[in-house]
Amino acid sequence: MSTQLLAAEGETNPIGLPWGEVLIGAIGFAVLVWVLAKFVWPMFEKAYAERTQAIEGGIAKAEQAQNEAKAALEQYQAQLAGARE
Amino acid sequence: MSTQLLAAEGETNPIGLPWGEVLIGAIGFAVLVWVLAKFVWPMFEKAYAERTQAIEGGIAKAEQAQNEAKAALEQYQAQLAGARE
Amino acid sequence: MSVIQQLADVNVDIAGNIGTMGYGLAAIGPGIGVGIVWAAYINSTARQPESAGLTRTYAFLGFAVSEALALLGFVVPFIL
Amino acid sequence: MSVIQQLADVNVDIAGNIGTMGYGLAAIGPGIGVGIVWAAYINSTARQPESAGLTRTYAFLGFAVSEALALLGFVVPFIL
Amino acid sequence: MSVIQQLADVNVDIAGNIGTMGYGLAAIGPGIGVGIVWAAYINSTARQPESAGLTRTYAFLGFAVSEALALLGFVVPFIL
Amino acid sequence: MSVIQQLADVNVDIAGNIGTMGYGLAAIGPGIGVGIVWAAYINSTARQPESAGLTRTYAFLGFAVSEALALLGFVVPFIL
Amino acid sequence: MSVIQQLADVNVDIAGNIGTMGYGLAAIGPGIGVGIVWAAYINSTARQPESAGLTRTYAFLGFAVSEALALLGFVVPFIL
Amino acid sequence: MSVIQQLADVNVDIAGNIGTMGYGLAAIGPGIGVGIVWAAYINSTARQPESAGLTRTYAFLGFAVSEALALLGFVVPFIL
Amino acid sequence: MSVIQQLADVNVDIAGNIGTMGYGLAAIGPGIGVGIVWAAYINSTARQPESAGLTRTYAFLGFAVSEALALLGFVVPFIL
Amino acid sequence: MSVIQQLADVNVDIAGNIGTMGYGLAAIGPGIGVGIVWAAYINSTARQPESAGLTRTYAFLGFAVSEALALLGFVVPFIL
Amino acid sequence: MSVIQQLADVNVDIAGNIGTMGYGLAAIGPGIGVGIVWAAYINSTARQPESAGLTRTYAFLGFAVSEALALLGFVVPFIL
Amino acid sequence: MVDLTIAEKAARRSAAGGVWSLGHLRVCWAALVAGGAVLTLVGALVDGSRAAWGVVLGTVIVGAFFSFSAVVIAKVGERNPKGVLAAALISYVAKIVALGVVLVMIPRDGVFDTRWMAGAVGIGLFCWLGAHMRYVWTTKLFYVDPS
Amino acid sequence: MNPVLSAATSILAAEGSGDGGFAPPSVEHSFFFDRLSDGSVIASVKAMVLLVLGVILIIAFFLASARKAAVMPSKMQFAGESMYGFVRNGIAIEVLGGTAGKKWAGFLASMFTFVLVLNLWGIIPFAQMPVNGHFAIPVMLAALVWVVYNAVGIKKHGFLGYLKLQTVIPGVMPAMHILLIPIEFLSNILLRPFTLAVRLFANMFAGHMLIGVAATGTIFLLQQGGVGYALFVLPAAASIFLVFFELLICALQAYVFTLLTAIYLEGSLADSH
Repeated sequence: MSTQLLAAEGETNPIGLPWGEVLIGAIGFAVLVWVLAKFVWPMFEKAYAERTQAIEGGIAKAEQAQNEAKAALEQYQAQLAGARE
Repeated sequence: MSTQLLAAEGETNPIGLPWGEVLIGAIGFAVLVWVLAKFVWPMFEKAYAERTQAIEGGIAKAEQAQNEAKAALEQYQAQLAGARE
Repeated sequence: MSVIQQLADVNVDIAGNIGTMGYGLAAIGPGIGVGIVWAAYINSTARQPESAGLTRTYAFLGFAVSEALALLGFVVPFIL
Repeated sequence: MSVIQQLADVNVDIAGNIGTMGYGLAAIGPGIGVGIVWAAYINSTARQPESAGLTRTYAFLGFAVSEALALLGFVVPFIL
Repeated sequence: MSVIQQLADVNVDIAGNIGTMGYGLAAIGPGIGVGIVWAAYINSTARQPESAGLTRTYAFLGFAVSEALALLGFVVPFIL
Repeated sequence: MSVIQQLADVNVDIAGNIGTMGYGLAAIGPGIGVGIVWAAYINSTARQPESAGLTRTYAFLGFAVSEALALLGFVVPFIL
Repeated sequence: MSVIQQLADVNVDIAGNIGTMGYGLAAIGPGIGVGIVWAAYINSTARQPESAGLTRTYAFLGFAVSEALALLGFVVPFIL
Repeated sequence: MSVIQQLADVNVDIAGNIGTMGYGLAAIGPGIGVGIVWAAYINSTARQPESAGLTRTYAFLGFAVSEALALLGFVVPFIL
Repeated sequence: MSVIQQLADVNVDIAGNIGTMGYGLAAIGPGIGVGIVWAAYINSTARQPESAGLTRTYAFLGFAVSEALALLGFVVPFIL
Repeated sequence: MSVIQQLADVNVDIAGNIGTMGYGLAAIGPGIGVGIVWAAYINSTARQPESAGLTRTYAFLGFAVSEALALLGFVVPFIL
Repeated sequence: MSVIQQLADVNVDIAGNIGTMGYGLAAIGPGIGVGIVWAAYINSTARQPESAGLTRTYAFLGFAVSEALALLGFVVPFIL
Repeated sequence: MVDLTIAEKAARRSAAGGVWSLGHLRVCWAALVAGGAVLTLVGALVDGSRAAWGVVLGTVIVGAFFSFSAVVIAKVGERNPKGVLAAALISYVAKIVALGVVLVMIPRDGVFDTRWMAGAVGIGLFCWLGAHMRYVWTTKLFYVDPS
Repeated sequence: MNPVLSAATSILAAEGSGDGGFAPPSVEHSFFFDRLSDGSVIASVKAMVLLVLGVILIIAFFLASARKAAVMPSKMQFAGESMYGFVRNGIAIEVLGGTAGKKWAGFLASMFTFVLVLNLWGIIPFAQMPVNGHFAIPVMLAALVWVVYNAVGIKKHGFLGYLKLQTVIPGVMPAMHILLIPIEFLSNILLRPFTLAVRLFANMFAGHMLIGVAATGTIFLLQQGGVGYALFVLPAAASIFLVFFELLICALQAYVFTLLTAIYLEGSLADSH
């Protein structure tokens, strides 16, 4: 067993595997990539969209709250100014 | 790497410890830890902190503005009450 | 002294590798362990369907680490 | 020195391949494990019939991965 | 060099095929597994008699796949 | 070349057929499995006495298929 | 051609009958099975004392069919 | 006295290392133990999802120490 | 009388140390026992989180004394 | 008649003490038993913390007598 | 015809007494049995502390019967 | 009104045998003796007296094997229902050991033809279990003991 | 057998049909085919190349993702962040707690990515060798973990305090300590790094050998022809399934390694056993 294989090493490529093994490994990996692209990538995209949404939403909400508060403040100050007259 | 050499020697012990591999592995890991700790993780932490700042800080700012507005409202009402007397 | 009286009639014809028995033994535990893990997952999912997503990760984890022990028994004959 | 005194009466007649014992051992665990998985599925389906569809996938998955260990034991004698 | 000093008294009389032990081992797991499957079916039918029809398919399926492992052990000695 | 130096002191005295061990092993699993089946039947009958008639068929079936594995182990040595 | 180079130092001293081992193995499973059956009887009787008469009949049957396997192991060495 | 009558027909072809059986045996217990630990974690997480973080450390710890016994059996043949 | 007709073709190539099997056997029990202990700890912690501190000592204790048996089996080959 | 044609290539290299297997076997039962005892103690303490003092004595007692069986197996090879 | 070419390199070095394995096997059952008995006692005492006196008798009885079997295995090698 | 008579018979059986009825033993012994007699006759005709004695021994072994534990369990169960597990296990171990001794002691070429004995044990086993199963399957059983 | 197919399959196998018997890939074939001299310094050049390549790839990926870390993440940044966040929140902070968790998150995340990428080399075409299947790498990592968790413990509790923490189970009757202290020392100090290394190594090693056996089996059956054409589907399907299983194992072992590191660190930092 080992002599045969060792003799074979000499002729093989620097990656040390017969092309058959490389090919079968590549086919398996291609199937894996296809499945991941089909089922996992959309989940990643969704997660990304949700995350950006959440951040944007959070920032927007914070800004909105700030604006509202500012608007209220201005209104009151305006009223205050009006009342003082 | 020649076939004769391989054929000449016995098999490599799969649980042997080639010190060259240990060394290369250690150097590689050390470089990885150092580079990531120096250039990558702080950036992420900064991004996290900024994000928190942007959202929570924004909300805090909004709250502060709201408090100011409330204070102004109270002041206004107090003045109003005082004016009515 | 050299008294010999032998009436043998031997007919042995055995073959095989002890490594097969090694793998066989190594498959006993994981075979049962994997069964236990999936049984637990089936039971808990049936009872609390909303927990299926939470526990699925651990079902796969338990299955993989238990199965790995048997697959290890598959390669031991190669390195020994 | 050459003292021999032998009174053998051997009559051995054994045959077979150790690989059969390897498969036999490898079938113990999965045999039990598969039983456990299906028992869990039967029990949980009987209790929550509405969960049958949800857990069926996992029953078949658990059965397949446990059974695979025994089938591997079937192949091992050929490659060892 | 030829120093021999042997005082044997052998009397062996063994026969048989290792495949029988292989089958014997292969029958342990399924024997228990089949028992577990039917026990689960009996228990769940007794508790929810209306689920008997639903789970019967799976009881027979579980029994068949577990039993198959033993029957495979019956065939292995012939092809090995 | 003929270098022999042997100091044996053998005293073996074994008899029997490996098939007996095969049957012995094959009886372990069904012995337990049959016990599990009847235990389940006893338990479920005690809890739901009205289900006794419904499950009796399956108790006998489960017992028969589990027991069959042991009886097969009885036959294997003859055909191998 | 007659190249012999042997440096053995054997010292074996075994005795016994394989049939007794087969018998011993065949007694293990039913022994456990018998324990399971009667344990189930005691448990179910403790819970539903009024069902004792009904389940006792089945306990006796389960007990008998489980131990029959051991008895069968008793005769295997004689006919093999 | 020197009566010899021998009609042998031997054909043995066995190979392998006993260490493989050692690993196989060492993998039985951990295989089951790991399965039990993860089954317990799955069940308890499904029932009390809020306890998942608390018990995860112990699930991994229990898995690691049980698995360690099998991994030890992996290297024992090398150091013995 | 001296009729000999022998056509052997032996090719044995076995190696290894029985101590590995000793360790393997010694690891079965503790492997399962450790799993049971941690499973119990996980279950009880999930149900009564406030008892985690109280029972942790005993979880570690039970794990240690069970593991000790396997580690002893690791040492036995060296001192025997 | 004296036809001999033998092409042996034996290469056995086994070592070790059977006592290690004896200890290994003796450790299976106690390894599981100790685990069961402590699991029971952990469970019951978690449920009824006030009973911890009452049952602790019995937990240690059960652990001691179970462990003793394994330690006896440790001593047996020396005195046999 | 008389072609012999033998290159044996036997190096068996096994020591020990099979009686130790006998003890080891005998200790498996009681080791588990003792664990189960004490576990049951601990559980029932924790639940019904007032029943401790009643069940203690049964616990000790079960423990004694279980342990006795192991000690039998301890004695058998001496008298055999 | 067949059902009534069956019910009456069952009630009588339960009442007569006490709680621990061993009614199946009678049926099983009948089937066993019938099978054994036929096989003895066949053995005597085919292989002579050694075969016949072997069949008788085998039949006795089967009957004794099953009856022993059943009687022991019933006797223990009448006094202490919780002791049946111990009784079953102890009687099982006892008869297994006794059987092992018989297995080693029986001479292979004595008065008994061991192959016929083995066959008789196998066939007797099926007779006994078949009768027992039929008994369990056909007997009218009460959900609750009439007492 | 079809001559064209025969030629094709013999090129695929690159080792001739041999003597007809199936020769499974040896350890040499799978792991040590290009060792330097006797392999006592470097047992495989390819593994070292993959290791360095892996380190470069990780660094490049993370530098690219963190180069301009913005409040609104790009996809690249999101990928890097979620990987870091997974280790930081899911492992470090969950196991070690807030302050210690944030302190160790970087180290643990580096370890996770390092182990993961070196594992993944096993299923990537042309690489097809898990670097962690070389015992040296897991041993190096486990030794590092051992040094780190012991050093951290000794720094916090002092040498004797740390030994007491790791070996003494509180609340046990004193006589038991005669048995417990050696066992605890053995399992907490000596066996931990050992099992950490062997678990990772053995899993990757076995996975690679399995894939190799399935692939060579497929080729062998194709070369055999005849019934082999009917049977080759089985090992072919197995080798595709095994790629999925290996992805699971690769990720899992990286996770387990990192999580156990965190648990051991937590054990050293804890105030009581």
